[in-house]
Amino acid sequence: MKKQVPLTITFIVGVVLVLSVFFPPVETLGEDFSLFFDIIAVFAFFLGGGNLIRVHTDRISKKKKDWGFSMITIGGFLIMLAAGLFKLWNPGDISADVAATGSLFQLMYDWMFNPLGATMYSLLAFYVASASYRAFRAKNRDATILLVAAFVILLGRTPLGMYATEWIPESFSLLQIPNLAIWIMTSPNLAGQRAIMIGIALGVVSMSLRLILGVERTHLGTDNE
Amino acid sequence: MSSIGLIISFLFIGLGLIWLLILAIKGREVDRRLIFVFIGIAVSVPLLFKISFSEKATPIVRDVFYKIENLPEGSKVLLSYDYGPSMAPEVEPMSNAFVRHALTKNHKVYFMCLWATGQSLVATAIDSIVKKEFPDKVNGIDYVNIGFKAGGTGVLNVIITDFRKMYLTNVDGVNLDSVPIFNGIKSLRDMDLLVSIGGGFPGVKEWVLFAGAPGNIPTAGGCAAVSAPLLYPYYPRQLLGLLGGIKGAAEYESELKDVYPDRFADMPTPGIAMMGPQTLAHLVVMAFIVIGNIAFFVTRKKKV
Amino acid sequence: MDITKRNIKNLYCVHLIVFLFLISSLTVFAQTETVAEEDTTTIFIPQSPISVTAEDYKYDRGESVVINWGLSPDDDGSGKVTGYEIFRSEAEQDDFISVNVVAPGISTFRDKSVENNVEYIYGIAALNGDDASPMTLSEPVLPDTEIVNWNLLNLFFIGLLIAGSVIYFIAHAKRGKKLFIRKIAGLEAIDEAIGRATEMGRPILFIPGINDMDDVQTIAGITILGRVAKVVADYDIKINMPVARSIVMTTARETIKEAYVGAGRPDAYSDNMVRYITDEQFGYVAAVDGIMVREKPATCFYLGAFFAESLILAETGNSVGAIQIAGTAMPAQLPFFVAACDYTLIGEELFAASAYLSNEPKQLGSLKGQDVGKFMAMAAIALGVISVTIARAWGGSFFPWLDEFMHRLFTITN
Amino acid sequence: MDWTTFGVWLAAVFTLGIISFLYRDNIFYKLCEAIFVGISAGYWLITFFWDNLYSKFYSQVTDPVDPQWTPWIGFVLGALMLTRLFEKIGWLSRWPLAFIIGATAGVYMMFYFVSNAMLQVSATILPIYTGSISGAISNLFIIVGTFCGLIYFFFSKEHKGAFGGAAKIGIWFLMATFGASFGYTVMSRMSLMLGRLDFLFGQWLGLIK
Repeated sequence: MKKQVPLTITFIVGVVLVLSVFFPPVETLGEDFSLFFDIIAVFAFFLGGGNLIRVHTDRISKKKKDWGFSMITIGGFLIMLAAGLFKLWNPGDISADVAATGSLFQLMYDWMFNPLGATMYSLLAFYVASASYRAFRAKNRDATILLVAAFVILLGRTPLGMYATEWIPESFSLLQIPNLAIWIMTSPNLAGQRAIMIGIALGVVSMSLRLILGVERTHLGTDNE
Repeated sequence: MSSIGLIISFLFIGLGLIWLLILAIKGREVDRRLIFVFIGIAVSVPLLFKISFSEKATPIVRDVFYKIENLPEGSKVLLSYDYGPSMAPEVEPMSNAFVRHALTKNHKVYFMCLWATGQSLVATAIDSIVKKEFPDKVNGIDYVNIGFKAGGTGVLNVIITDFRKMYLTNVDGVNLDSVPIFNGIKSLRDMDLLVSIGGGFPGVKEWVLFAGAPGNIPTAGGCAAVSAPLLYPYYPRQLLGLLGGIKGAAEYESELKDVYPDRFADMPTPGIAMMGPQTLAHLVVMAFIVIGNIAFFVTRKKKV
Repeated sequence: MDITKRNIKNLYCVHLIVFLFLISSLTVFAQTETVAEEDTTTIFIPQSPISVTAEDYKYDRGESVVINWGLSPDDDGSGKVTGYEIFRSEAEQDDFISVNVVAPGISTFRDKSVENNVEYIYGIAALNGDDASPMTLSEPVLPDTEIVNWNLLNLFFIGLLIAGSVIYFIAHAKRGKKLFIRKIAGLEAIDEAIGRATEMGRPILFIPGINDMDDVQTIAGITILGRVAKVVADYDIKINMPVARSIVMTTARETIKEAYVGAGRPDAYSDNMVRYITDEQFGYVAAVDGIMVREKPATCFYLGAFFAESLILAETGNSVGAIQIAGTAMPAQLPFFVAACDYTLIGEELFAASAYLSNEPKQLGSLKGQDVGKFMAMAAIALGVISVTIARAWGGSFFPWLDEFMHRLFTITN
Repeated sequence: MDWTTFGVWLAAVFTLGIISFLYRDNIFYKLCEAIFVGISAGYWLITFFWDNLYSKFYSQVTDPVDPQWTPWIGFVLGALMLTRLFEKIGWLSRWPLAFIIGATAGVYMMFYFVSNAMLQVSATILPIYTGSISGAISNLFIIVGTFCGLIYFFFSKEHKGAFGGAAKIGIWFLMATFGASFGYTVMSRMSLMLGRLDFLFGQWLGLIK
């Protein structure tokens, strides 16, 4: 019984939203849903944020390994909360934009949040290199194609590609690396992308139907609590 | 300064790679942290010592360059700045190069933009390049800025038949009929070349679909690297050439320097400068792929 | 002191305003002069458009009106007409505002800026430069809401065909027909990967992507978690699941709990298996990277929606020697997973995974239904390619018609 | 020391702290990680609070002119989410979840079907006869590649014989796609690093201008 009600809700909501596309008076139901979702997400955050605090206070109270860092995490969380809720240092009053220039919230974003995030993102430059060293090896035919395509494109992104293949006559100009790189991007690459995208669409349709019809119900958890 | 840096970095990276190659041939594992060090050096040394490499224009860029180069003097070239500050680092070097090239060839340049954010960028270009580097060029005779009009593709739909239906005046408020450069110009069809810079919407694609193709007007473009693959399919028929990302800008700049070594000796080349670290980093990545494969084949042979 | 300063400023302001006023009146003068000048030149005023009809756009919520008109007799390609201007007024108000200008030769326009249930009248004027013909007016039109969008009939039928085949095979499977499903390498490897964690006595790390439950990829990741958790519960391996979204946290807990209850060991389950980190993409990645290097998981699963973090996670996982199984429907991230992970579920395979692993006839039936959908897509492409090629090369009447039909069939109007 | 200099130093220290992870896990990185997790969780809670709860719910339902009632649905569902905290009625939290799953399935099904299936199929309907050999070859590659790629994804038919051969070609196309996208992305990844180095060398150390 505890599973029947949720399955019915999923079924009704799913069917209504699929069909709403075809009926102009209700065609914006999907937008309403995202509004509801945004509000639900706030409530859920109390569970998530609560979990964050519980995990770290637990570490501190039990003096587990690295408990000092847990204190820093909780401290950062609370300072950011206070800065945003009470709009500390905000040049305007309480109705001002929370991220107004000069507010503590904005300063913490600029000096801490932003450089930390941007640097984490930039680590990709290093990982791209180490991944290509390890992965692009001619182990078999599939891997060789992967390797060759990547190498041609990489070569096309440097002046070397042009210098190396300039001598190829005009009638075979497709074989010049820069042209070859463009051709790979617009022809085989496009074909592969399309196959992946059409496949994904059908996968989503089938997955959605399984969910709506209640064939797939793993996410709903257990009946016997 | 630059050459010392170049020698040091090449020596360092080159010797390092050879050492890695020897390690690989001996079948030893290469610590990933070594790869990190190489990438770090390859990116930061060119940045610190301002090392750059001379680019060689690829056909798709060369087609744009020689279109502007081979048009008879006094041809009418329209530059549309269809981008904002966030895209500027990647495409501004292109628009600057276009302006310099067109004015050097004594073409008449018509500035406009389909993005509201493009207005200030056009103004900057006119102040910092046209007025400073081409002091003899006269506003209204050699170039004109008609600014921004809202409507995107709608603007193109109108000005392909009549400029004056959309633009009564230039940005200075002067009636187009009183602007000499607009004498005998009715619509986009009177232009000899359309160049759109910017990869968003509206951008190069819209210029091709709503102006270049229906009006049969030569159209070229410049765009950010992410949008280039979406535009390649229009080349070479509807789009006579395209500058994709900072690499395209660098190629154009170097072609400009090659053809006009004296005129543009001191020209700032942000595209080429930004490509320096990129090129070195790409070369290092490719070197690693080669070393990785040598290592793979050597160890496989040993196992057999 | 301050007051004097302000006074001086005010004075400047007054001067400025007077100055601007003078300048603007001068420009007005100048403009009237130009107009007077233009009067001496010959002005061509084109003839009005022949007839104007305005109709409610079908099918919408009364948000747009379609206007059609007959071209002005002067619009013969000679350039005497430079465009048409579309005006609109609420009926019985005679207060026309300009809606848009279109190029000559065009005789239709869709005005998307109207309000539902307000009656309008449209007027079209032919233009020649700054001069315009008198407007031709339309009958009043009332934008209205339609109940059914018949424009999407093609979407409805194709959708029905594909959804129908999926549902058919789900229903068909109920009667116990055995279906063949090919092996999917990444899924075959799951047992091996979990077994490895058992041998090594190290935990399993499960990342369901960084999107929330309102992304179907996250749901797919959670359903696979359900299958993985069953094996984990059976072997009593430690599973560690840091998540970036609160709703995903609660759902994942429920899912793992179910697996432990199913295995008959509900007491071995703990909420600590799933914990929330932060909603911030790279903050989450920083924490997960830390967890990886400190706990050294034997196996990492990345199943869900991923963005730039895909490669950061996969490379860090690789550096600690974990077996990695990834799956995502983000085309941009697939190359990185393919390069850095041991097995990758490519796009559609991610959604098929839970059905494949469940081994239930109904779920497997849905995969068969998907295949029928793919077959239909391929058939449509083949038919379309043949018709457009023949139409281009030889013309005739049937193939151009078929080409047009195929084109319409796959075009969504709105 | 003025505040801006302090901010730049702070940002520089954090930048170096994160980069140090490339060498190995260390106390410096742990510190950055702890701060990042804490402040970013706080940041998102604040953003949710003002953007979602305040703007999308509170100001909508208390609008003096035109108060909305629909946001209350979200509010009730959200409140049900919290029943999880109480053991007896915890099962009620599955209702909002069921709602989310149903709505996601419904919305995504139509969205993906239109943008990924219908549009991609119609974009692949290309003429093989284009008047130029290179155009014909390119189109042929796109059509054959899409076709074989789809065959690779077939689940209910064994990859054997001609079908298996086509699936094999499909994999080659997919591999070419992955290689090409990987190679093309390297440049944008490097520019991320350049951005950080530019900050370190330029804004922080003043080595480059």
